[in-house]
Amino acid sequence: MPFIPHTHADKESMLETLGIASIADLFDEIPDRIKCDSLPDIPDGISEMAMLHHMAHRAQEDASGVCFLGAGCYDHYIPAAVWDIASRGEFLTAYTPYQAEASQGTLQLVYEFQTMLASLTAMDVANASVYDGASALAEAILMAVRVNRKSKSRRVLVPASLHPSYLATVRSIVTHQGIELELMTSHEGLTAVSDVDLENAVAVVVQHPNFLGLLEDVDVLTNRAHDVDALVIGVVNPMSLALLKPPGDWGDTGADIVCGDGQPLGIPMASGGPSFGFLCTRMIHVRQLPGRIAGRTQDKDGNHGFVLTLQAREQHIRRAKATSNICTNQGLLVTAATIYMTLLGPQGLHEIASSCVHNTHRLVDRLTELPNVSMRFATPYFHECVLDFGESTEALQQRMLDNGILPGYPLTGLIDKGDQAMLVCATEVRTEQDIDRYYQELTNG
Amino acid sequence: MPFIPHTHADKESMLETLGIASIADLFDEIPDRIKCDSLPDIPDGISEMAMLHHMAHRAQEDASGVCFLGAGCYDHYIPAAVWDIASRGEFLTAYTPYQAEASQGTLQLVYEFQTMLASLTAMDVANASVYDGASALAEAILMAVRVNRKSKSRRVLVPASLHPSYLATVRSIVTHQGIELELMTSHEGLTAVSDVDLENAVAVVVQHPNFLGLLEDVDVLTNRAHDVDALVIGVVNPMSLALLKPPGDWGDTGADIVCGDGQPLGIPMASGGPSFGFLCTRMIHVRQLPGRIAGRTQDKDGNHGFVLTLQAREQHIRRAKATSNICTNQGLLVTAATIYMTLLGPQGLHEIASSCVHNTHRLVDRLTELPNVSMRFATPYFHECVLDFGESTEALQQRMLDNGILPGYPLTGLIDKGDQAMLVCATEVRTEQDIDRYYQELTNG
Amino acid sequence: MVETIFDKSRPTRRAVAQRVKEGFAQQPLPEHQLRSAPPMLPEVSELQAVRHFTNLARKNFSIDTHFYPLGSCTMKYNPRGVHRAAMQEGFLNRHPLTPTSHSQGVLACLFELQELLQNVTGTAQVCLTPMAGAQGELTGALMIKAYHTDNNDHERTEIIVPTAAHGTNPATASMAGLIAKEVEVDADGDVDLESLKRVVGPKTAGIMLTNPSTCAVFERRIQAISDIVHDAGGLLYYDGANLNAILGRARPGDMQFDVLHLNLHKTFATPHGGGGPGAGPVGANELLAPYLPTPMVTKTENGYGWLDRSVRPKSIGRLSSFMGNVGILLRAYAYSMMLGANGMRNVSAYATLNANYLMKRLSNAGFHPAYPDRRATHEFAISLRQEAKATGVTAMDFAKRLLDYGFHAPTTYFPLLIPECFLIEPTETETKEELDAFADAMIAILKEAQTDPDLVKQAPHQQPVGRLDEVQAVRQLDVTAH
Amino acid sequence: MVETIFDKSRPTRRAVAQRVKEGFAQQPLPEHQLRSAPPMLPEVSELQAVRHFTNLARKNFSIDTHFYPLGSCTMKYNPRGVHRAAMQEGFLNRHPLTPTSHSQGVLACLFELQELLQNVTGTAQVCLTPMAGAQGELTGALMIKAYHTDNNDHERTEIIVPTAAHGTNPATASMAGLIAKEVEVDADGDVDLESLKRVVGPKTAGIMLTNPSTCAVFERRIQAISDIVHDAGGLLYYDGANLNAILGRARPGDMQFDVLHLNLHKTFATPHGGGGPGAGPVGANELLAPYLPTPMVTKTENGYGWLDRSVRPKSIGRLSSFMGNVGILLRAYAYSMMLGANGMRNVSAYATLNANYLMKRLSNAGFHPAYPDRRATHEFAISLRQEAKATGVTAMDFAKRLLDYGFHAPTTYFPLLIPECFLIEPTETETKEELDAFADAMIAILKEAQTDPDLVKQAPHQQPVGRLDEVQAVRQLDVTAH
Ligand SMILES: Cc1ncc(COP(=O)(O)O)c(C=O)c1O
Ligand SMILES: Cc1ncc(COP(=O)(O)O)c(C=O)c1O
Repeated sequence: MPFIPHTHADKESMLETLGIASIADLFDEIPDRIKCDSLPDIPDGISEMAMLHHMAHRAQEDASGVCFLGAGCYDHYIPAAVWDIASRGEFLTAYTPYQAEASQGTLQLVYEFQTMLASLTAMDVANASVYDGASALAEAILMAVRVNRKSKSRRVLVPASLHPSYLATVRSIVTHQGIELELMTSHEGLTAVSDVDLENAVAVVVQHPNFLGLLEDVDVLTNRAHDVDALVIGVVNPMSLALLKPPGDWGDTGADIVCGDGQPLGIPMASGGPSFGFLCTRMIHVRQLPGRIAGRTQDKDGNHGFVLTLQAREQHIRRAKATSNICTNQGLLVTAATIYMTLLGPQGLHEIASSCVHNTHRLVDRLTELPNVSMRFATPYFHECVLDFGESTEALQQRMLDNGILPGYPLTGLIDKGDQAMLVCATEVRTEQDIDRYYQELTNG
Repeated sequence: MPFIPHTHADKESMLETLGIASIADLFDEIPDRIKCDSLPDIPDGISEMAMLHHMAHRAQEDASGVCFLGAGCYDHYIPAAVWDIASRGEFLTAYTPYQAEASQGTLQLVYEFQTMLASLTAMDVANASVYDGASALAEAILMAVRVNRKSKSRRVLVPASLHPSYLATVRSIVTHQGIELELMTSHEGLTAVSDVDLENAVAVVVQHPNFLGLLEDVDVLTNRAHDVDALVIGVVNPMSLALLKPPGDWGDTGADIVCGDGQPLGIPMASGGPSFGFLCTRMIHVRQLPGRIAGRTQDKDGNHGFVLTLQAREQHIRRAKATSNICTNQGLLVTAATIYMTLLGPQGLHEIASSCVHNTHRLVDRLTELPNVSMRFATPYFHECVLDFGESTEALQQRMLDNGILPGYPLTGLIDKGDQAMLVCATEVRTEQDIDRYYQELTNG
Repeated sequence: MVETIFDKSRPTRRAVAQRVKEGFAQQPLPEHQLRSAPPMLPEVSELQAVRHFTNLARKNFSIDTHFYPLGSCTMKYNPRGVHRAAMQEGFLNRHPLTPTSHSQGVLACLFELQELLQNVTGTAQVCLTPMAGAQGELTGALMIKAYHTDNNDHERTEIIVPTAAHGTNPATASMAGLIAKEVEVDADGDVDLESLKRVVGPKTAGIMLTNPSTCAVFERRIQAISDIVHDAGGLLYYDGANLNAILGRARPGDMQFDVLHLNLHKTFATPHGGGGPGAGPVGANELLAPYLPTPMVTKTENGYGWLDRSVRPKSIGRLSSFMGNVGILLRAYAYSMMLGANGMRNVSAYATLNANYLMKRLSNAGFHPAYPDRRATHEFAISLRQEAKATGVTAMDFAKRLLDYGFHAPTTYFPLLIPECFLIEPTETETKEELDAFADAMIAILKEAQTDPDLVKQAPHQQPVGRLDEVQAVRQLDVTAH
Repeated sequence: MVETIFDKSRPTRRAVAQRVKEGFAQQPLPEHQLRSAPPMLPEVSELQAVRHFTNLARKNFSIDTHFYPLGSCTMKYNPRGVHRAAMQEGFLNRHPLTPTSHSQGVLACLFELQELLQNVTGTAQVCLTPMAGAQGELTGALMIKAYHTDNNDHERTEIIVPTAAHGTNPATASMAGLIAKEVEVDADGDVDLESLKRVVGPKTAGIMLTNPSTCAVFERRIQAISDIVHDAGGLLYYDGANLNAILGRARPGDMQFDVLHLNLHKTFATPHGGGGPGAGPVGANELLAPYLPTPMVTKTENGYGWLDRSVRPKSIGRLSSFMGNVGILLRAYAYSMMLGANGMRNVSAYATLNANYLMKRLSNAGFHPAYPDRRATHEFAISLRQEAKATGVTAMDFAKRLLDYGFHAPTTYFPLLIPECFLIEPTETETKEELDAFADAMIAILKEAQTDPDLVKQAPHQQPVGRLDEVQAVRQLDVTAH
């Protein structure tokens, strides 16, 4: 009985206290007809040793090589202290801090996290996480519609250059509340501001850098949206904000809601999850912000302490009228991200972001030395870039993979002539030798 | 300045408090002649990321294959919880518990460790560790000579079948106190009791199982030594004690001092160190036991608590007359071993030991199916066995290595016709497939 | 005084070993896109960071440190081996968009987990992507909606939830664009069938239930409920939060549920992480399986691969950026390998034994189970209403005082219909001694409530802070340090 | 009440997932060799084990949780990256007897560490095997002895140690079969040269010194000492415990020391582990290098390899089962890579700045440095004799009260010659704010000593236990739970 501490004597004495003969008696309220008395297709249990042996084998199968993939998940270096501390039992095996006095560790950490995210995005307030970047955008759109009382419309404008999985997720979730999503067209990879019909939009989504790595004209987009009383939802990579103008400063008055995926902040790629989504906003909208929020308060002796606050927004109080159904969030990842941001600080984060920008530009410069390789778009990009390889990338990708390089994300079906293009990314962990290897493997082809 | 928190402002304000212009002034008592102002042959510092990149590369070079090596260091499975908990900052970064009230974690753990080791060896008391098995034996011999007031002799008998590194270490250390080491001859790998001239011996060392994996006749050896008032020092593998008669029960009255290496108890092989040495003895000898000892006592309210006790034996009090010069010991490994023993319990340890015995016997049975492979010694062995391969093992070893198998420890120079023999070991982590692979690689040769 | 990490921050201080030294003198980004002032992140040394967060950790109760009988949350032991399994480099370094040819290891695990969960729940297909119970619920609600839409049954806009339901159930209904209709629970904790018959009708899209229910009793008339709802054209959704009670003993699929989610972070022992992450896989019978979200994992002769919308046209679509919380799924898979079939059946056996034993000890001591004539399931509710009336000491006060005794409090004031409620879930991984100690503490606190009620009402006394003022926290909102 | 793990033990209980399931029905061992009763190890569940030891950990002060200014121990930050580096599977799974052909990774690290330590100490060769400072000392003493023996100089049986020396120095002398001769320290903390001249002679094997000394001042007349001892035919041993003070600024080799050890767990930031492990590599000049222990690492055109006794015939031999504490050596290597040359020089710079600053703050507040006219080095001593006289509050009381203020106490009552001594070593990794807070606590305690001495004498008040009775611990020896 793995993980069950009962000795035979324990069991007998407990049954005696209960006045029953066997544990089976405890299930006597379950109608016999729906009882099952075995799980024939499930094998016997194995030891931790055997399990880890098996899992080590599985993990080794996936050791795939030098990563030039980005597209929403990034191969950043994570300082050793981050997960050493996040894996402490007290963080790992606590739950939502319902009993504040016994959860000051988690609560203070969340409060500090909120402060960091608010500062990074230049917003007033952040929540304690939602599931991931895609679902964060869905929540942001639902929130925008609740918040924007000026608009009776449910028309939300979304850029064509939005991460395709985000778009798909948003579609699955928000359309059920009668929200209409409308794609804004792109020119040269950028949202074509002049084409956009903003009339009647309740909110406008801006992803920056966009899915193709390009820098949008966030100031113009923000101002134009605000001109017609549409809310601006910024979708950002938090790492980019070490360098780029934060959404709170976009245009004349800044974005209204900011969301994104926290993975670049100390979260392993790990097949894409668990990561966490973040949501920030202005103080005036805080009561429409979904998710947990930690607040600072006092005990009876005037000592500072932290609690979950504004719980009246949440499902366990407000039920059908709650801002969201979210309950379990991504707390452990928030813990890691908070430690990560603390270890890096403003300067460290700035250097990493700069290094990513530098490395990707270096990679692009190098690869475009080759006659058939070119940049697809001419505008400034952050740490991802669409390269045109002048031929179908399918064989090329497989060849590189077999030589231990993940060459980038094929854009087949996502952009015009996407089958010839890949989105490439070189983070701070990529070395000059890695870039060389990419170049060499490409020329070897 | 890695790991140094001082800002420029901090430094300036501290210098101001000190009334000096620069940090260099603080070194003005060092004669200029012996100052050095650079370390020209040492490169510049690198980031944690770069360091780990480098170290990962180095570690990968050493991933050497399926291990059938034993010879004093064993490839046991270590439950994940062991090092997860031992690596907690409070265990990892505390030091010797000089301030008992702020070190109850370490102290209680050591007390529990002592209890476990005493019970495992059937002795009264254990210390909180010495460096490793070899140095533990040296300390045990020095202790025996101090303890055995009946004998004026300094002659200590050591079996020929003792681990060769233990013998070498003991030689380096104990002979400087005028102790004479004398080898007892072996017959068929076992200490030849009848050959031994015990007259005038102050102590007799018994390793069991001995270096060749064989079970000595511990009862007879113990009784014969005690007959002439020599002390018996048992050198044991703690894992074996889950199955084998503990030294405290050897012969009519048991061994007097027991030592060994704790590596089998949850310590990674890690190139042989850090591990820890343990030392156990009878209560009457406790004041001659070197090393830290934790004891239970009370605070003023009668609450139980733990302290370092019998400190008057130690170098920081007794100085030149101390029982040993040991100060820093192997505390962290003791922490791991204590958690390991707790997770396994008596039954778990018994199963692991049995599994090792079983697997090695299985391996031996399998390999000796081959016409040129045979057991060198006919007597019972524990989880290591000397196999004769009927040819020089040099090429064989290299071939196996290149195919990912560490086939055993070559006994060249250590026993008669040692160049044809290897000491093999199959612990609980070796599977039937591993044994098969060994067999196959051997026949492929 | 509590210092935040920002109080420890000093301009230009930093953890130098984390500096990335790369030449990037030239800045290829346009000036107007750049940030003008750096973000106000803490500026501390590495030791300061390590010490700060280590000491924060030490202020938490957790499974690893305390008995944590938080009802409905299944705070069982989270095996360290499972954490190790998922934290291997091969898994951690895998980019989610790595082609399947180089992802067979993780795909094999996910595929086998899908199959295992199908077996355990008695469903036809399982999709692993939902990232927590609530997202699983949303998935289910959307699938029900999609099914009705597919059948041109556009009037089915209502979903039935018991009054005792978890808050996520009605919240999910709203999120899915459905209207939550409440149904009463009777004095024994079962759904009131008359009440159900009243709300059911042509607008009924379905019903959301957990069984055992949030009243912590087994819904005995599940067959009748199923018949009533199905006969009305509605579908049955199973909220898997309480699966720990019946794991391997009764399968939701066999109870006629059409679609369900599991809470892997509960039943499958993945760590709760101070709030998450979780994983809420959804399973469905043949009827609803085509609507499951994407991606799912498939096995073909060429190995494992993804199933996306192109081959699952009826799918409600994607719910996450990539593939949900894969790391949590791997943990659940590893855990289930160690349990095996018998281990799973023992989970429900001993979770139930522990809950019934503790309920018995408390009722022997004079406490009042909410449903005294019912078996406890893996958890049970008691009502402290009489104690509160007699002494003025509320369930909240009891909860706070328990902390001083070294126990995390049970879930309080849920389900809402039980006054001064404690929902107590000991889980199968706790010893009899721990249960006894908890019962003894409850008895001791009851005595304190009678003799020195203020002691309890002012609790906790031995925590890093005294009882915190939640009203002030809302009134004087302070949610960032700057 | 404090419960030991044995109190939690119940017969037949176990952590089932750790069960090794292998068929071993038949028992090939002879009956009379078998144990008759199982050892009394704890029988607990995995959760009980995890919870017990997690909670034990929480009762410790440590660098990761508290300022820990334990003089002579260099309790600096232990980088987590370094721990990670050494805990990689490739290193952990390497069997020590793996042939060199398959060990080039670890051998390269060790070889480079040897070279680095030679550079840092100004020695000709370094051997890495000694497993702590004390074993390094023994190594050095044995090498000195071997050298004299080699020169047929058999009368040199005495080794000189200052009265202020660490206890390991005289204890080492005895272990090496030498007689420790004490030499006085003068009022300024320097070795008294007249006293030295008196003890030195034809029996002198050598002298053991650390510089800075255990009085926490730099031995200014090191040249004179060297001359006196060398002229008498003796050799100089350097105890590297205090290298943090002069790292990269003055090399023991340049001070004419013939042989020395380093404490990697101090200067090179490897974790102290609640008592160990350490590593005490020994370096020697050309004269003594041949006597270094085995094994050492060499580099040839065929790669890295071991040097054993066959090629180092004068070696004093082996000191450990394998190669000493390799895991600690790897940590020191990794740490030194991150520091680089400048980082090392900054270690001594800021360790010294911190100590001098804190000494200044304390002396400004009226405390009494043991050597008020001297610079502090990386640490400094104060004497609380006057405070004790005036208030009855001893150094021990101060130490215990500091715990309540959240600081680990400094080293107390060492060196012995300084009455009511605190040896305070802040290390370079602590902030100015932390030093200020410590000084403030000292000042506050002094005030308490004056106004409410009992408060201090009864301290600590906020630890898991009150002040423990060490006398009882010796009188009623209780060293095992059974
Ligand atoms: C009965 C019930 N349903 C649903 C949920 C929601 O699950 P999650 O928190 O994973 O979103 C919970 C969580 O506590 C629950 O107890
Ligand atoms: C001055 C001095 N010498 C030697 C030692 C002994 O070192 P170790 O504890 O590593 O054996 C110490 C340890 O504290 C010391 O401070």
